[in-house]
Parts: sequence; structure tokens; C-alpha cells
Amino acid sequence: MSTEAPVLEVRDLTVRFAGLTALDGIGFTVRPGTVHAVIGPNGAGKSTCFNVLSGVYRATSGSVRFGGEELTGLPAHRIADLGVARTFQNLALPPGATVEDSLMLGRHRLTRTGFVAAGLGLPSAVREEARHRERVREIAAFVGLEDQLARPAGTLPYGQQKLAELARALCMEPKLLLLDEPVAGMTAGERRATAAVVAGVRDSLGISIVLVEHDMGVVMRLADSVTVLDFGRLIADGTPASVQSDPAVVRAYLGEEATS
Amino acid sequence: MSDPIKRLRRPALWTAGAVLLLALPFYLDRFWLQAGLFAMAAAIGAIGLNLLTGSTGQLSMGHAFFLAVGAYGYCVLAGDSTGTLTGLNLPSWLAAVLAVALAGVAGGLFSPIAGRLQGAYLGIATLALIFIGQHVLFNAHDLTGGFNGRDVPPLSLFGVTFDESELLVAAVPFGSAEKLWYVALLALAGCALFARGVLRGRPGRAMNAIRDHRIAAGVLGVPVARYRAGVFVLSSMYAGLAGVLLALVFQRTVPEYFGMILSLEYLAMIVIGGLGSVAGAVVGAVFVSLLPQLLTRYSDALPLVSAPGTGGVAPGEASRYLYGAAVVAVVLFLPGGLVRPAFRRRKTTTSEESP
Amino acid sequence: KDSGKDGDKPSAGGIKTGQGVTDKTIKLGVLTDMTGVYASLGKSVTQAQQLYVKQVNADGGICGRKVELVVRDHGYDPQKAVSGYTELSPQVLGFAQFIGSPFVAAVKQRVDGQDKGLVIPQAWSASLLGSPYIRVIGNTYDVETINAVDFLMKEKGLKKGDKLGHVYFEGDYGENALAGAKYAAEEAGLTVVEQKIKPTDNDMTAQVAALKKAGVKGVVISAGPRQAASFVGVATAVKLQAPIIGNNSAFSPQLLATQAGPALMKNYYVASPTQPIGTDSPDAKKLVADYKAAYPSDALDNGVVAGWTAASVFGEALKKACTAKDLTREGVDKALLTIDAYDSGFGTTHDFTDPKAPSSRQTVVLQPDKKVTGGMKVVREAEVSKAAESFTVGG
Amino acid sequence: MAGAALEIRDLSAGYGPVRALRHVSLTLPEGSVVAVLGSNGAGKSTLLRAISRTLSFHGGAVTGGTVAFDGRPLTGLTPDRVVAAGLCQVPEGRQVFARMTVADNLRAGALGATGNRAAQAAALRRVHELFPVLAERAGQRAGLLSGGEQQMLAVGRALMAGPKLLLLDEPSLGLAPLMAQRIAETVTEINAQGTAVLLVEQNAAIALRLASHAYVLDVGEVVLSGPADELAASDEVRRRYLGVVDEDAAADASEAVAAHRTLSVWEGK
Amino acid sequence: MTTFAELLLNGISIGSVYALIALGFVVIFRATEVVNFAHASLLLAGGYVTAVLHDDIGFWLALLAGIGGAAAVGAGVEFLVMRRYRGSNHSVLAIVTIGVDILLTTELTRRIGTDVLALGDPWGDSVLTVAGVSVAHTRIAAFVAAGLLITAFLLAFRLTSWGVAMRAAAENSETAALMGVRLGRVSLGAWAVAGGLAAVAALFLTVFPTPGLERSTSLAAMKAFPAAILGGLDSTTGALVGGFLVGITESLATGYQGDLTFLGRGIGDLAPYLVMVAVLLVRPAGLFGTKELARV
Ligand SMILES: Nc1ncnc2c1ncn2[C@@H]1O[C@H](COP(=O)(O)OP(=O)(O)OP(=O)(O)O)[C@@H](O)[C@H]1O
Ligand SMILES: Nc1ncnc2c1ncn2[C@@H]1O[C@H](COP(=O)(O)OP(=O)(O)OP(=O)(O)O)[C@@H](O)[C@H]1O
Ligand SMILES: [Mg+2]
Ligand SMILES: [Mg+2]
Repeated sequence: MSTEAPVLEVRDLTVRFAGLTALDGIGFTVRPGTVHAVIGPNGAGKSTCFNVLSGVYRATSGSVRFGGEELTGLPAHRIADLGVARTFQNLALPPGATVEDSLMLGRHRLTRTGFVAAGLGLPSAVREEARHRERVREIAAFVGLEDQLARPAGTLPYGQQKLAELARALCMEPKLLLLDEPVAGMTAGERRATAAVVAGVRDSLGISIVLVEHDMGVVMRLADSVTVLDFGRLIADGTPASVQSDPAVVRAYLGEEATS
Repeated sequence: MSDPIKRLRRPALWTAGAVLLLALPFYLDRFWLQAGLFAMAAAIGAIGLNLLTGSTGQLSMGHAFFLAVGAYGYCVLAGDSTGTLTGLNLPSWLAAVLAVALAGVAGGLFSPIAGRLQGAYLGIATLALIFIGQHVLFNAHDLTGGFNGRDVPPLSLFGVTFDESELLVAAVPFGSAEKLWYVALLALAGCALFARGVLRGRPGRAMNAIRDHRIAAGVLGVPVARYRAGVFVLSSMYAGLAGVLLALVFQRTVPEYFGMILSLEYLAMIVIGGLGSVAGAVVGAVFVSLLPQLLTRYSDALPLVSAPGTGGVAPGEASRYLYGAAVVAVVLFLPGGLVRPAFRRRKTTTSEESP
Repeated sequence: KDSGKDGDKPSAGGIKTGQGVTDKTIKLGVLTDMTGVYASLGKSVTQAQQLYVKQVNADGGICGRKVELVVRDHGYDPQKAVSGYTELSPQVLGFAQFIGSPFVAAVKQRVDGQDKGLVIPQAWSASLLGSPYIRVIGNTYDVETINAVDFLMKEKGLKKGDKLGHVYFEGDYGENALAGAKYAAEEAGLTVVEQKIKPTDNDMTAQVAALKKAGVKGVVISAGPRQAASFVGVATAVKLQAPIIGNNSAFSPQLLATQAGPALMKNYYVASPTQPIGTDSPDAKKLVADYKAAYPSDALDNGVVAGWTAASVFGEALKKACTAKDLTREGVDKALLTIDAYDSGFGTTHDFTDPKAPSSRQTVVLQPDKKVTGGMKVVREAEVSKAAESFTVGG
Repeated sequence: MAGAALEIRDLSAGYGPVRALRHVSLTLPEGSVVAVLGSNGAGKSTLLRAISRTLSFHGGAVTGGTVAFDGRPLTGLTPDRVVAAGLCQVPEGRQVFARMTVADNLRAGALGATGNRAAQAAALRRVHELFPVLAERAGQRAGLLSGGEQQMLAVGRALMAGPKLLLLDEPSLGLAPLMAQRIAETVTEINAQGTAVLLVEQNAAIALRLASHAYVLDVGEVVLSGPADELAASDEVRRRYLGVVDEDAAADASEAVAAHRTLSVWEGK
Repeated sequence: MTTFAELLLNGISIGSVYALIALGFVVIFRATEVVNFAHASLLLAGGYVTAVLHDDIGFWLALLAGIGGAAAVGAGVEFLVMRRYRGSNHSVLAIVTIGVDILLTTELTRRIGTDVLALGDPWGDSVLTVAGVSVAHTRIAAFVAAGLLITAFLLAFRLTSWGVAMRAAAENSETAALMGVRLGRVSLGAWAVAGGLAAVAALFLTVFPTPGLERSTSLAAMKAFPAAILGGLDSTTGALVGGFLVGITESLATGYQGDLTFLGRGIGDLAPYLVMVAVLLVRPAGLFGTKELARV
């Protein structure tokens, strides 16, 4: 177990775009070492929420506190420095770089080598590089990409690209992990494996995970608590079971023959 | 793959190449040495531009401006005040270093603009630098000497002065070209290795990330703005050094030289050689700066060329045709450039193992 | 490895020879621009010089040697120009043509320092003077401009206290001319209204408007033919009543075929270091005939005269050097320094004894005219204005 | 059953040295729905690319075999000709024109359409009632839509063309259960109107429910094929593609965790 | 005062010529996202054809021929060169156009030689003078032409499927192909159109007050760069506005250079770029260009 991950507190967060309110005063709390699922219909505001948490969007109002820090208003890279890592719903892997280098990029915040050190190939730089490549392989093995390390990420099939993104986020040694539809585009078997990876992360690293996913099976398996959004508003919040039986949720999101 | 042979072959090739390059001044005459010097200077500049455009995806058409800063910076810092010209009369080696730094500063000053703009917009915006540069070069007479430019004080390092005064080395008279050759060689090697280190290491990955997906790069903890500025400064310093070298080879700075055409040639270099790779920049630079000179020199030997005035294709024109055709052909038939960037090679070799 | 420094050695007929000279041939370099911005000038000059060489060789060459031109076209690219010089300088005696004064300036150090070969630039900027090896032929732009202003005063009614418009190129040509204009204005009590332009500006409307606003009574144009044509055209159109005169590089006969033609013939003059190609001196007539024969398709312009003059001056120097039995570079330089009254047959006499001064301060004033060959007729014969006399060139 | 609309005979394809498809044969009967299942990297997308002839865009190529539609061979055609022949594909990963407005994306979809203005207007109305959000956001740039909205746009765009055969590469990707349902309904509906559908779908449950026939690809080869219901019954398919019912899912999820090599904490710095 | 008005008017009139050139850049950019450095040589080609033909077949026919010729050259470039490039990087393609430009320009300047060719336009050097402010007829024609053409393209892009196909092809060629867009035909068309536009621009660039077409005419085309960028590389309206802005800036900077000496003389060419940079600082995608997306 590592040092307790800090608490994530989202308080009446509002995000507006020209003529459209993507998030309307939502709030939830993620307890350390738990998996918190955010679900809701398409366009409900889940990714927007992630974009605010990771500093891609500016919040119109409201606050996001992570441990002592106020995240709203921080630039993306500062938030990353605080140990917030995420995956992207539409893949954001470099087309040319190998999987290994893509993962090494995840180590950026943990490494120090600057232009001069790298340029002169100082021993410190070499050592750092070696140490972190070691860890990268460890993580690749953990998610099951060890054989793909040398391939250009762009040529992996869709499902494995999703895994690569997950691995890259893990490489940031995050305290808070934001996963946007990690199992989209996978077969049932692969979903189970990926779910296992996520569970493994929570259990062995004890970090907080916020999960956006449309596959209720996975959500039910992994989530300790669930927040449901609809049109940017929070319509339900609680344990998976309670949420799943909430009529509003069924109406807005699951549809009659619910969890299959 | 027969690894041991491979492992032996590469260093062998490298040493052979190095020895050859070191020996050249004893055999080539000045024209060739000068051509080589132009090429080496260009290579340094091209490496810099490739860091910026090839690896970080910031299209720059203002490279010539930073070359000018380097070249003129050196003249002003090392030259002495004569007549209308002002000069600081610093020791030339110090002047060279400061000139490079100066170019870096210039790049830093522009980087706020560079930070805001993308792609073609950035490209044309940097073009503004060229015009500003030209304007200053022509009008700041006391610094630049206006249209007739400035004499370039010869470099002197460790008591050796790189001017025309000839010293005999192994019965071969060494003029400025011969002496400068080694300086340039050293500088180029240094620059290439440095750039290689940068690209293969942490900064290089961050730069590529910025090129490939700016937002993602930020989310992964890369301070995008700072990095873009940093790269801009670095590439400007490369350009500055190239400028100093060029000035030393020309022995006189002329404003006309640092125009848009020059910038475009540098772009051509990195594209022809291969975007994002150091070797590419070097090869491209050699190609682009040597080809026209060869074509001009042997122009009258070219096929279906007729003496000027007899209506046919004049030598100069013939060489232009060939140059243009070469640029097009290389890019079309070798998309990745003369030197394909490393990852492409890895892709093909590794994909054999995969299903 | 050829260090280019094979020492001078006596040879056939006890004549000392050096670089670029063998018993059979005398090699002269030509660094020209036939694909760049000065292509039209470069073409005419080079062809005229080739013509001269052909004729010289036809009647036996010089010193029993055939003269041979080695042409390199640098397309007005500094790198190519300097490389061209580096390539040729070890193998030629001197340069009968070198276009682009920035490039000449770029190699000046080497010429004065070790090469010491005679170089005749095709540029008339005072900044080129002062070297005993780089010799400008004919009046420099500043002198020429002074004489031009003098013409406007004497013959076109420009008076003390008037405003004089000056449209000039950025660079050696324009700015050297400006120096002249300022001096002349000084002397004559005029005020100069400056309009600096770049070779890429082809539309002079704004300049005309500005000068009109300033109320100029006369205009000097130190730019290219296009700019002159545009300026004159617009000036006529907007009724800017002021005589306009340009330097010798500010006109080309091709313009007469364009729309600007009539306007040019009405209200435009050209100051030139020599008489135009079309004058009826025997030499001129012969040159025209021969040139037409050799290059039927090409226009006859000042470039031809300039090229011919430069070549013949070099030839003259060679002949003198030959009689002095010294065809080395030093020999030729010395020989040239002894020529004090050379007339190439175009109305002006040249004195090369003083490297610091242009070979002549005389300026001929011409006027565009369709009917004449070369498109220009003389309106004022070669003459040196008082101001031009007193002017210290390049000072 | 009527003649086959799409006839694929031992098709092989690859990306340079990578062989992504090996001798795949597949028949899609007139006006039917056929599903293709398979795990990551099985070659499903490659199959669709091979049919639409867009492999070249990925540095790949068809190395053997034939593809025929209505008896006409498609081999050797350019992608636009394939579209003209009446095939339309919803590519993997949305691929909306991010910088164009939603409306323009739909217009782009209609570029290959054979129908007249009226037909297109009708198609547009249809798409809008299927996905109301696309009507609301007509003026918004597609790149700013949410993932699911983009997916809807991708499907809607394909519907604009009114194709004879619709190739769907994971249409329900990233869609909320309700939306996934709606897509499923749409597929049955347009199929009822005579459009044949080749469906690549990870959500095997939906796929097998919709399809009459199904093929299972694995590492570029067809390992199973037959009537959908039969496949749905085969436990191989049940295990790998349908997943299993909840309770023991939870069970073997946890067991998977237990079995799974855990990741040690990084003691860096 | 009239001087100011005159300079302003002159700026607008020369601006409309720049706008025409800029429009050429815009068309290519919309269809291929390539900055076309060969545009200058297309311009030269169009002008050349018109110039050599006008004596025999009269101006208007010659102009048509010029437009056709330049269009053909453009199409040829696309077919022989651009189409062959198997890659996605747009700055690489830009370099290809540089190579093409060198080839075309060399050939054309060789043909033009040292001549200055008249295009035989009907307007001659006549000017229209209203309240002491005079404009050349040629420039009025340019203004009208620019206005008409740009409106035409605006409508074409808005209303026809051509515009949509173009942008689709430019943004994601694979998906565009899946939508039935004929990639080859779209970019071929774009290049041909750009060529035609270049020919028109060439006309107005070489008639009075400029003496005529000659080898350095193509250099003037470079002035349209800031125009195209100012307005936004993918916006037709942008081309027009950008053209005007550049023209006016240049004209004023030249006209008042006497009062601007502290900047050094001859800032006529520089000023447009300064304005451009200033605008880009506020609007990184130009006045009317589409901004890049910030969503993941
Ligand atoms: N930058 C933006 N500009 C304008 N609208 C935006 C922007 N980003 C998101 N939106 C809108 O905000 C709403 C919420 O988007 P978001 O991506 O958060 O939805 P989501 O919950 O992630 O849906 P999905 O499950 O489909 O991914 C959507 O309607 C989207 O169109
Ligand atoms: N551009 C490419 N270059 C090289 N190999 C590729 C490329 N695209 C796909 N491949 C390989 O081809 C095989 C099939 O890929 P494909 O995308 O068809 O799988 P898939 O069935 O669509 O997987 P998914 O369900 O994840 O989409 C995989 O091994 C993949 O790695
Ligand atoms: Mg989302
Ligand atoms: Mg797929």
C-alpha cells in the first residue's frame, strides 16, 4: 500500500459553451482508494467533467479540490504534476512512436532530464532513462502489452490502443486515475481482462479511480459508488445497486431491459 | 540478422568517414572546401530547423532571420568600430559564443508569437521576421553596414587565426578555408550529437508529443508553452551558429543573402533529408547546398545546353531545372526523405514478428 | 591539390605570365546573372563581351594569344557568386564582368589581399571605388545623378528653392544615387523629397501621389526600368507636371513597346555614362551591325555598350601589358593605371590613373525614342556639371 | 434464398509484412444482416477496408481473392466507385469531419447518394428523428460533439447515402445502452426497407440478435460461421464474445484479479 | 486630405488585386490544406499566354485562353506531381510546390526572356478623377472582378456540394473517399480553378500602372501571402478583406513614409507583415479562418 491518495471533491461545477450548458452545478466526492463511476446518456457531460478535472477545459464556476489543491484554473501540466492521469475517449496516441516511447512519455512528470542533460548525454540522464524504461516494461506487462512494446502504437488494433492509453496513464504513477470508456470496442472476454486490470490497479496501488463507462456490466463489477448525469445535471448518486434500480436512471439511461 | 557483423560494421563505417573528412583539406582545392563549408554550416542550421519543424511541428519560414542575427551579431561583437560602423572588438571566439546566444535571445523574444500560432499561420508569421530582418539589415547602417554589408573579422582560437595568412601543413598551404574546415567539422559533429541526444531523450519525446497531440501532451504533464519556447530558442541558436560559420566562410556579410529564398531552402533541406531526424537534416543540407553549386560549375557540360544568347537553354537555366526537378523527385519518390526517420525503419523491421 | 598559386614565370617571347595565361590563351572570368533579377543586363553584357572576344581573336588575339571567357551564371545568388569567384580566380587572369556589387564587395578582401586580379564590376556604385584592382568604368551613380539634376536645372526649368523628388532603390545603387542627389540639391539650393522603394514594387501610384502632395518640380528615378515606366505612366495620368530623369539602369528599350511607351517618350530622360548604342559614331554603327548579326533575336540596350566598353578596356590593358612584356596580374593592373584617355567610341573618355575616382565624370543625357535603334537619342552630349567636378566621390 | 448481394472468395490482405486477413470467404445474402465477430486484431476492420478498398490509406493492400457485389467484382475499383456501386461504410472510430459543422457532415454523407433532392431531404429528416441531437447541433462543429454524439453523426452520415449495402464497424461504440438499442432498431428497420447490412460489432449479444448469419474471425481467419442462433448457442462464442451472466462474472472478475499479477508500487525519486 | 483619400483608394484598388491572388491560395488550401508556393508561377503562366495571344485573337479571347492555359498548367501540376505524393504531411507538400515553382518559373522566364510583355487590355492608362482623387480604370476593373469572383466562390462553397467535398477531402481523405468523394477530381478541380484565378490576377497585376508582364512579375505575388493569412487561409471573405488590408497598409505606409522616417524608409513592404502579425496575435487563425479545435 502506498501513502493514502488524497480525496477528490467536486463542488457545484458548471461548464457552459456558447449557448449550451454541458455541466450544471454537479458535485460528487471520490474517497481514496475507491472506484467512482460517472455514467449517463451521450452528451450528458461526463467527458466534459474529465476535461475540467484534467485542465483541458476551464470551469465556468464551481470548484474541484484534490487533496489541498484547487484544480480549477491550474494548467493541464500542473494538474498532471499533482498526480492526476487520464485516458481519452477518442484515442490520443502518437501515430508514429512505438508503444514503449508512448509509455515513456507518461514518465515525463517523474523524470527531470532537460535539453542540456539529454543533449550532452550526461550519465544522470542515461541512468534515469534506463530506470524508467524498466518500470515501463513492468507496467506494459501488467496490462498485457509486453509483446507490442516495439510496434508503432498507431498500428495496434483499436482495443489494444485503448489498453496502451491505460498503460500510459499508469506510467504517470497517478494518485487519481480518470478512465474515459476504457473497455469501449472490446469483446466480452477482453472487457473482463481490462476490468481485472483496473481492479488490480485499485487493489495494488490503492489509488482513486474515476470511471466513465457505458458497459453497465463493467460498472457494476468495478464501481464502489456511482454518479449519474443527464444533460449536465446530476440525477442520481449512490451505490451501484441503488442507482441501477433508480427509475429516473432507468428512464434516462439504461432503458427497460436494463443490465445485460 | 547477423548481429556481430552489424555491430562491427557501423563503427567501422563511421571511423572511415571521419578519417576521410579529416583528410579532405589536403587534397581538395578551395572551391570544393568552400562548398563543403557552406554545406556544413547549412547542416547545422538545418538540424536546428528540424528540431523545430520536424520534431515539434512548428513550421518556421523565418530561419534565415536567425542566421542573420548570428552572422551580423558576430561581426558587430568581434569587429572594431571603423568609420560609421560600430563594433565591440571582443575576442572573436567570445563574439561567436555571444552571437549564438544573441540568436537564442531573438528566438526567445519571438516565441510568445510562436506559442500562439499553428501550422501554416505560424509559417507565414515567421516570414514577417525575414522582412523585418531585411529592413533592419538595410537600414541600421552603423551596425550592419547597410547594403554593402560588413567585413567579417577572422576567427582566432588558441592563437591560430583563421584568415588567409597561410601556414604550411605537410607541404600543403593552409588558407582560411582549410583551417575553417576543421572548426566547421567539429561544430557540426557537436551539434549533431547534441540534437540526437535531445531527440532520443525525454525532451525529444515531449516535443513529438506536442507535434502529434498538443492537448494530450499537456495532460501528460508536458508544459507545452514552455517547451515550444525552449525549442524555438534552441533552434534559433543552431541557426545563429550556422550564421556565424557562414559569415566566416563568406568573409563578408551581405544582406541580400538572408532572404526568404534562404528560409525556403532550409525547409527544403529538412524535408528532402527527412523530417524529424538529425541525419536527415545533414543529408538534406548537403544535397540542397551542394547541388546548385555543382550544377553551376558543370553547367556547360550538361546535356542540351547551349551557349548563352543562342536561344537554347542557358547553363544557369539548366541547373535551375535540374534543381527543381530534384526537389520534386526526392519528395515524391522518397516520402520520408533521403534518410527515413528512425521509427519508420523500426516499424517495418518489427512488424515481421507480429501477426 | 591546386592552390592556385603557381608563381609567375617568363615564357614565349620573354613575356612574363601568371595565372590564367598560357602561351596559347588568356583566360578571363565572367561572373554574370542570366537567370536572376539582373538577367536582362547580364545577358546583353555577356553577349557583347563574347562578341568582342570573338572579334579580337579573329584578328589574331592579344599578344599572340587567344582570349577566352569562362562564364559562370550566379543568378544573383550570393553563395553561387562567391563560389564562382573562388572557382575561377585561380584559373583566370582577371574578371571582365562581375555583376552584383554586394558580391564584389564580398570578395573585395580577397581581391585586394592576395588575388590581385583585375575585376571590372557591372555596377556603378561609389562604394566599389578605392581598390587598384576593382575598377569601375564610367561615372558612378552619384556623379551621374548630380549631372542629371544639373540637366533638370539648366534645361528643364528647375529653380533654386524648388522641391526635387527622388525615387530610389534600397541598396547600393539607389543609396549611392541619393548621396549624389543630396549633394546636388545642396549646391543648387533644392530640397530632396525621398521615396525609397524595393525592386519588388512595380506600382508607383502611391509614390506619385506622395510626391505630388509634396509639390515637387522635378523627379530623379534611381530604380529599375519597370518602376520608371510605372512612375512616368502614373505621373502623366494624374498630371504631375514635372520633368523626370532616371539613371542609366532605369530604362530598357523593351518598355517602348508597352503602354508606358508614349508617356516615356514625352516626359522622361535618362542619364548615362556613355552615348546610347544608337548613336551614329562609326564604332557604334559597327557594333550594332555585328551584334545584330550575332544575336538577331536580342534587344540592343545599354548593357551591350557597357559590356563592350568593359571588354575593350580590359583588352586595351592587356595590349599595354603585352607591350610591357608582363601579362601577369600585376602587369595588367599596372598597364591599366597608365591609361589616361581611353575612348571606347561612345562619347566619353576614361582615365584610369586614379583608383579612387571613377574613370569619368561625364554624363550623357538621353531621351527615349522608338525610331532610333536602342530606343534612345542624345539630348545633351557628354558633359561634367560644376557640382560633379567639385564632388568628392564616395566621400 | 435470393442471390448473394456480397460474395467474398478467399480474400487475403495485409499491411506490408503484416498479414491481417488469410483466405477469408464470406457470403451476404440479398437483403440480409450478417455479423462479423472477433477479438482485437482479428481483422474485422481490415475486412471492411478491403471491401471498401481503403486499405491503401493504411499502407495495406489486398493480396488475393475476390469481392463481388451483385455479381459485379469490386476488386480494382476506387473507393468512390465502390460507394457508387451502393456500398457505404461507417468506419471504425467515428471519423467525423471534425472541423466541419454537423450539417455539413451530413451533406458530405449525401455526396455519394444516388437519390434526388427530395430523397435526400427525406433521408435528412429520418436521420434527425433518429438522433434529435444532430438537429439541435446542426451548426456546431462536429469535433466538439461528445464521443457518442460523434458516433451518432457517423451512423447518420452513412444513412444519408441511402446505400444498398451498409458496412457498420462497431456502430454502438461508446453509445449509452438506450442509444445502442436505438441503433439496433435502426439496423432492423433499414434492413426491413431492403438495405443489406454487414455488421462488425463487439457487443455480440446485439449483433447475434440482429443478424441472420454470423462469422467469427480470429487472427485473420474465419474460425466459425453459420446461422446466428446456432452460433449464439455454441459455448465457445458464449464464453468469448457474449460474456457470461452477472454473478459468476463478478466471481471470475475477482478471481481474475487474484490470478492477475499485481503491480508493485513505484518507489521512485 | 485628398492625398489620404487617394492613398486609401489606391490601397483598396491594389488590394483587390492581392485579394484575387489570395483567393488562389485559399482555394488550394481548402481543398488540400497545402500552402501553394507555385501560385506565383501559375500567375506567370496565365499572364504569358494572354500576352502572346492578344495580338492575334484579341484581348478577351486571349484572356480566356490565358485562364484556360493556367488552369491546364494547374491541373497538370496536380496530376503529374501532387497526386503522386503518398504521405500526409502538408508542409512536405508545400516543399513540393516550391520545387514545382522553380521548374515553372525557370521555363517561363526563359520564354519571356528580357522582354516586357503588354497584355493588350482595353483600359489603357486612362484614369477616373473624382474630386481631385484619381483611380486607374484598370483598378476599377480589378475591384469589380475581385468582388464578383469572390462572391461567386463564396456562393459556390456555401451552396454546391463541391465546397463540402473539398473540405471533406482536405480534412480526412479516407473518410471522404468512403463518402464517395472523388479525391483526385476534387484536388484536380481545385488546382485548375486556382490556375484560372491566377491568370485573372496576372492580368490586373501587369496592366497599368505596371508596365507589363516580365520575369519578376511573379515576385509581386508574394505580397498576397499576408493577405491570405490575415483573412484566414480557408476563408474566401478573408481573402477579400485581407487583400484590402494589405493594399491599404502598403499604400499608406508608402505615401506617408516621409512622416515615418523613424522606422527607416521604404517600410511599404514591411508594414503588411507587421499588421498581419498584430492580427494573428489576437486571432491566431486570421480574421475569418476556422480556429483549430480544443476538445478531446
Ligand atoms: N468545446 C465544446 N464546445 C461546445 N460544445 C461542447 C464542447 N465540448 C463538449 N460540448 C458539448 O457538451 C456536451 C457534453 O459533452 P461530453 O463529451 O461531456 O458528453 P459525454 O458525457 O462524454 O458523452 P459521451 O458518453 O457520448 O462521451 C455535448 O453535448 C457536447 O456537444
Ligand atoms: N495500419 C496498419 N499497419 C500495420 N498493421 C496494421 C494496421 N492496421 C491494422 N494492423 C494489424 O492488422 C491486424 C488486424 O487489424 P484490425 O484493425 O482489422 O483488427 P480488428 O478486428 O478491427 O480489431 P478491433 O476489434 O480492435 O478493431 C492487427 O494485427 C493489426 O495490428
Ligand atoms: Mg465522453
Ligand atoms: Mg476494428
